[in-house]
Amino acid sequence: MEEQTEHKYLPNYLEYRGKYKGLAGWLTTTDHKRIGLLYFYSMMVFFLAGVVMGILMKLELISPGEQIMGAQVYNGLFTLHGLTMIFLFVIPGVAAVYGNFFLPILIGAKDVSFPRLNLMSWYLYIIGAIVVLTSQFMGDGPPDTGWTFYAPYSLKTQTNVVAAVTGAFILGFSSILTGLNFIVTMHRLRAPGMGWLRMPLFAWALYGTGWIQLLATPIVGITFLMVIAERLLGIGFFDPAIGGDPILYQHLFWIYSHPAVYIMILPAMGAITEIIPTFARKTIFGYTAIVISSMAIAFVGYFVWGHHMFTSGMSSTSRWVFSLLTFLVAIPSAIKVFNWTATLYKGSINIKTPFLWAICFIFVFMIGGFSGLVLGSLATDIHVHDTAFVVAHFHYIVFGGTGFAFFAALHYWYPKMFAKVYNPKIANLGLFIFFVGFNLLYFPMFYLGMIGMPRRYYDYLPMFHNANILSTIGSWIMATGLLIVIINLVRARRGTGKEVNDPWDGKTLEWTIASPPIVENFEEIPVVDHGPYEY
Amino acid sequence: MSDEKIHISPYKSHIMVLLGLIVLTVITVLITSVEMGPYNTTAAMIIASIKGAIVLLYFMHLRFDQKIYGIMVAIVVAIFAAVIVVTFFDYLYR
Amino acid sequence: METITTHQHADLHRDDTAAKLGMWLFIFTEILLFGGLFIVYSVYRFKNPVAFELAHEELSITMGFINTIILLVSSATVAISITAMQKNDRKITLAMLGITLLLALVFLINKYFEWGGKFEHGMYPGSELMKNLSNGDMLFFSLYFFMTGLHGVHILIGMILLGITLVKVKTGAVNSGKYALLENSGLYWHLVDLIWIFLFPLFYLIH
Amino acid sequence: MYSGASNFVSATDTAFVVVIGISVIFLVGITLTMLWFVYRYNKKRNPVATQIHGSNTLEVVWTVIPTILVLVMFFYGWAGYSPMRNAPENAMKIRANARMWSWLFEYENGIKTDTLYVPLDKAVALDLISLDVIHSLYIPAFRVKEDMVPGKTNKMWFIAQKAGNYELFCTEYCGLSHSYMFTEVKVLPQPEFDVWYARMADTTLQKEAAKIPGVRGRQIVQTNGCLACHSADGSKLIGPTFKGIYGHTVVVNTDGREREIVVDDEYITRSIYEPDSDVVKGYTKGMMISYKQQLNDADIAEIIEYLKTLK
Ligand code: HEA
Ligand code: HEA
Ligand code: HEC
Ligand code: CUA
Ligand SMILES: [Cu+2]
Repeated sequence: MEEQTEHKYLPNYLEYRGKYKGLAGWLTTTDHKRIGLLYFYSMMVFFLAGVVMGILMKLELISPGEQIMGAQVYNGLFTLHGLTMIFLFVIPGVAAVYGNFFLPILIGAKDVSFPRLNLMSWYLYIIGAIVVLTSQFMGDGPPDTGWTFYAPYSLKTQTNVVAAVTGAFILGFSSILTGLNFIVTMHRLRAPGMGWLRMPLFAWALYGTGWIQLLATPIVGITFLMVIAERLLGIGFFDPAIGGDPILYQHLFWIYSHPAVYIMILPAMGAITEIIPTFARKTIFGYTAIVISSMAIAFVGYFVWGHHMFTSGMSSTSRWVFSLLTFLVAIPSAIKVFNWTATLYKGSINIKTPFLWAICFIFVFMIGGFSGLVLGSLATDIHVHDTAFVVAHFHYIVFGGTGFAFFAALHYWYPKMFAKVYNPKIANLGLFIFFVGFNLLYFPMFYLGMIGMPRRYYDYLPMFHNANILSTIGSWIMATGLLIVIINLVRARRGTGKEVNDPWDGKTLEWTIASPPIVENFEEIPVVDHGPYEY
Repeated sequence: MSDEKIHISPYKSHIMVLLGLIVLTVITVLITSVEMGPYNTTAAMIIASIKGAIVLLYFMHLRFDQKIYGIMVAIVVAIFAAVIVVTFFDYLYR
Repeated sequence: METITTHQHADLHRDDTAAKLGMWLFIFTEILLFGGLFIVYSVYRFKNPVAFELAHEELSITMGFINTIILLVSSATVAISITAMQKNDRKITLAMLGITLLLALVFLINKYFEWGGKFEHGMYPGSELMKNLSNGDMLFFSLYFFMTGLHGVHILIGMILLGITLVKVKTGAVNSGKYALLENSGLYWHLVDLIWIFLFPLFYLIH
Repeated sequence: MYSGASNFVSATDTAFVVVIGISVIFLVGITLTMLWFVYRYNKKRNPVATQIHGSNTLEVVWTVIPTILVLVMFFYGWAGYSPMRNAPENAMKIRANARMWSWLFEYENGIKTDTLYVPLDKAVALDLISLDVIHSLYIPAFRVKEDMVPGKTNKMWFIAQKAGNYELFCTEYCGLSHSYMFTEVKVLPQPEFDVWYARMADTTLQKEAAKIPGVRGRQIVQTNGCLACHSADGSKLIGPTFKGIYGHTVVVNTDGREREIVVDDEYITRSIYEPDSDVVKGYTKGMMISYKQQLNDADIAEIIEYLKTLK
């Protein structure tokens, strides 16, 4: 389908007709940009569904006692919310949408190395999602284990755990194949002259991410297979009644799921690293340091999984080893924050919506990261483990980090992707409301955790009431903000096109080509003779 | 198109490698049938690792390919080994 | 590494090095897939050393040994088939691939009898006998069935890959100028062998 | 903060102060710097950017300083935590049993309660035992928490330093009523505790109670956490209500077949020893675990007496 058209006029990727037209054309496309958009649209659907579940949970928690649902529904809801947000939104997240769309462009390639495999990854993603969703309607009811599927509860509960776990397994494969594809692409398809140290930092982030996807995901895959075998065939691995060790399940789960949090955040950091120099009109501060820190996060992040298990009954030795390693993995994140800040120094800052999102990202990411330090420290984690504090931490860093970066990137690359311009005033207003709501929603949870409110609580004691009210109100404010942001973008998409090849005066390769990009991106493969951010 | 220069291993070398692997297999079986306490497992694993290395280097061609593949394999094996070690910080000291 | 930076090819559809790199990366994934099981194995063996040692006596070393040899030979035949292809000797390539497939089949048949023997004794996942085993034995056999089963699945996948390759060699779609598929299926097959090299001592040769 | 309710509070809260303190300084510092840069180097104020590619000195500085700081944080965290691992020899031992969704504390003299009573200023060591899935025992005021893993006995200890009542939560998600798996710790001064301890151990009292039909049974049902799933007032919880249960006809599922059965002594005994053999229609199998280990025939006889009173 990618045969080079002979005509002078090169159709852009949106209007290009391959073998099929319309929807079929999209569903059979191997164009990395279209695949990026396929991910984008499907992901937005799941994200909004997850968001509505979040809102419903907050509504339930507005005061003690039953408000709008029973305990079983609530338990099913946070499980599905966690599964959706983690496996369907933030793990593919920035990498699958913007990585697919921009990685080949950023390194001066026509596509990824394996375009058909790329499409297959998307199909696996959709199939996985469907399987996860069927768990809601088939069998004995929605799974109610939490997204962590801890044994032995996940082996005992009557609910439809198998479907959910199978879905997650398939999603894992989708993620592995995407990572594999990106790594090979970066090894093979960099434009002439683009040495490794001339790659844009977003690409580097994806490179680190790819390796984590490749080396961590199979561990959780096999763990899920064992859970399935145990439930269906009765061959025992984790059930203590037959000598299994539930803590081993936790090890295996977190061997993946901790690195997975870096799968979520690394591409997000990469996107921010693209945005900051563009709007500071200045080359990035400490390119090499950022490259090294990306790889260091990927590497050290592999060995800190035990910090989720400080109270599980692990040996004391493991506990302090994991605590120490956890603190070490914070350093590369710190390096990035410092380099971003330093990039602003003596810049010529052009305050635009993507830049504002990036600044907000850094702020909430820091709060999330610092609360991570509280969790990494042994004595304090003992107190706040499995409380609302943890919930606040990961919403700050997952939603605040990856989520904010997702929207930052969307506002940054929107003109390139669609050749449309959104209304910046409304966008900024939406961001402002979103930001206020976000903090009002999650900050009280830090307090709740400190005074001892456990997580996954459908009901709570009156002593936790006040902060919960604040938090619920925050969720409404935030919903308003997000609604404004989304409506603004949808309206822009519907609006008329503009000639916006380089609206921000960016320096990376995507700004040298047309908006929307033509089918194979470049009329002629560029030859690169300088670093990525030469202003 | 592959842009690497092609190294063709002669048939004979494959046969030699195979013989070597078979001999090592026989040795493992023999060794594990003598009583050596905990060293049995160690010996078996060392031999298995040697066999694995041979397969990687010759059958899987690492020895003749670009270095990058070898480096990657080494890193992957090292990470995996480290994961086992770190896991055992728990089980050894419980 | 700078040497491989400038190889953007006009023809996007044919990049054998990329295909090979991709296969290697996939192999890493597979290694870690089994790696997870090796972690489980080592932990449970560490916790139940005696039970594991006794339970392994239920398994036949001879069977395991034969299967090991079969896989080693089949690995060699695949390697030879690649050499033959490089030397443009299609006959030997085809013969060697055929032998490999045959050996793979023998491996599976062997496995079938091995498992079948266990099943006959009432020893299969979820059976009454298995439920009544002591904890350590139970874990040993759960792992045995799961790991060899998963390995068996990989044998099947490998056979499919080699089968496709064989057909393509026959039709000439895979030839001495273009044999990435053969190389990559070969790599995959070696992986299957590699894993067995570790499974064999861990299940059959515990002492 | 620093309430001093247990011997671990001060070290833990110190760790909080250290980690959060350093964090807030950095958070405020970096945020202000960022805002200042955005203001000072705005396009309007600074139309032309100065290109700076980086500085190795700075990179080293901001690698080394945070490294030192996190090591400090690590140290405080570890220092606050490590005493939690070693209970003194002379600590009072209590077995803490958790099951879906209730607690049972067993003392050395055989007392069983669903509320944790501990003496003031005395080391208490808990053996944490779970009968079904993972639970976690959490006393926020004491800054202690440890999971209760089936098949493995975890340990916890503390010295309560202030008399009073404190919340005790289950913090590991354990199914439907996880959020109701809540009880209290009552810290009593030693003399009061001793009185309680002796009174509870006094079997004559229990015998006394046993004279009134159902009273002893009610105690058993309460301490064994049956009421987490079975109501006494007719409302439907996870299990069927106990109200009017005795003599009543129920539809049960036995090995896949439905049949009607009258609730009598034998059926109740079976329901308690092998809950999965007859599963009441409309309820899920596997929820209730067998109480063979915890209850004997005499206990069940008392329970039946109690159930008879619930008309
Ligand atoms: C995007 C995902 C993401 C990211 C990036 C992180 C990052 C970090 N996380 Fe988080 N975490 C989660 C997602 C994430 N986490 C999730 C989803 C859970 C809950 C899972 C569940 O149970 O359901 C969790 C849970 C979790 C726990 C377990 C809590 C518990 O259950 O008891 C811990 C414990 O150590 C932890 C620690 C950390 C640390 C130390 C970092 C560090 O990487 C943070 C580093 C960043 C900074 C430190 C800020 C920037 C630095 C500076 C501004 C410079 C100054 C710095 C210093 C002076 C050091 N996290
Ligand atoms: C990317 C990850 C992500 C994101 C974005 C979110 C988003 C939200 N989460 Fe999150 N959450 C998780 C990941 C995430 N969550 C995970 C992993 C868990 C753990 C699960 C587990 O324990 O297993 C969790 C658990 C969790 C809990 C804890 C459950 C418990 O422990 O008892 C709660 C409680 O309030 C919650 C709330 C919310 C809310 C209100 C949002 C909302 O997004 C808030 C913002 C709301 C909006 C922005 C609304 C926008 C509005 C519209 C688009 C219009 C349509 C809306 C309406 C018509 C109402 N989540
Ligand atoms: C975890 C929740 C749970 C706990 C705790 C629990 N049960 Fe049950 N119980 C159930 C459920 C669910 C059923 C219905 C399904 C079944 O029959 O197994 C049930 C059924 C029963 C029945 C049969 C009821 C009928 O209507 O036929 C009896 C009697 C009973 N339980 C007694 C007890 C006693 C006594 C205890 C405490 C020692 C107890 N249960 C603790 C969940 C529980
Ligand atoms: Cu018990 Cu939660
Ligand atoms: Cu983590």
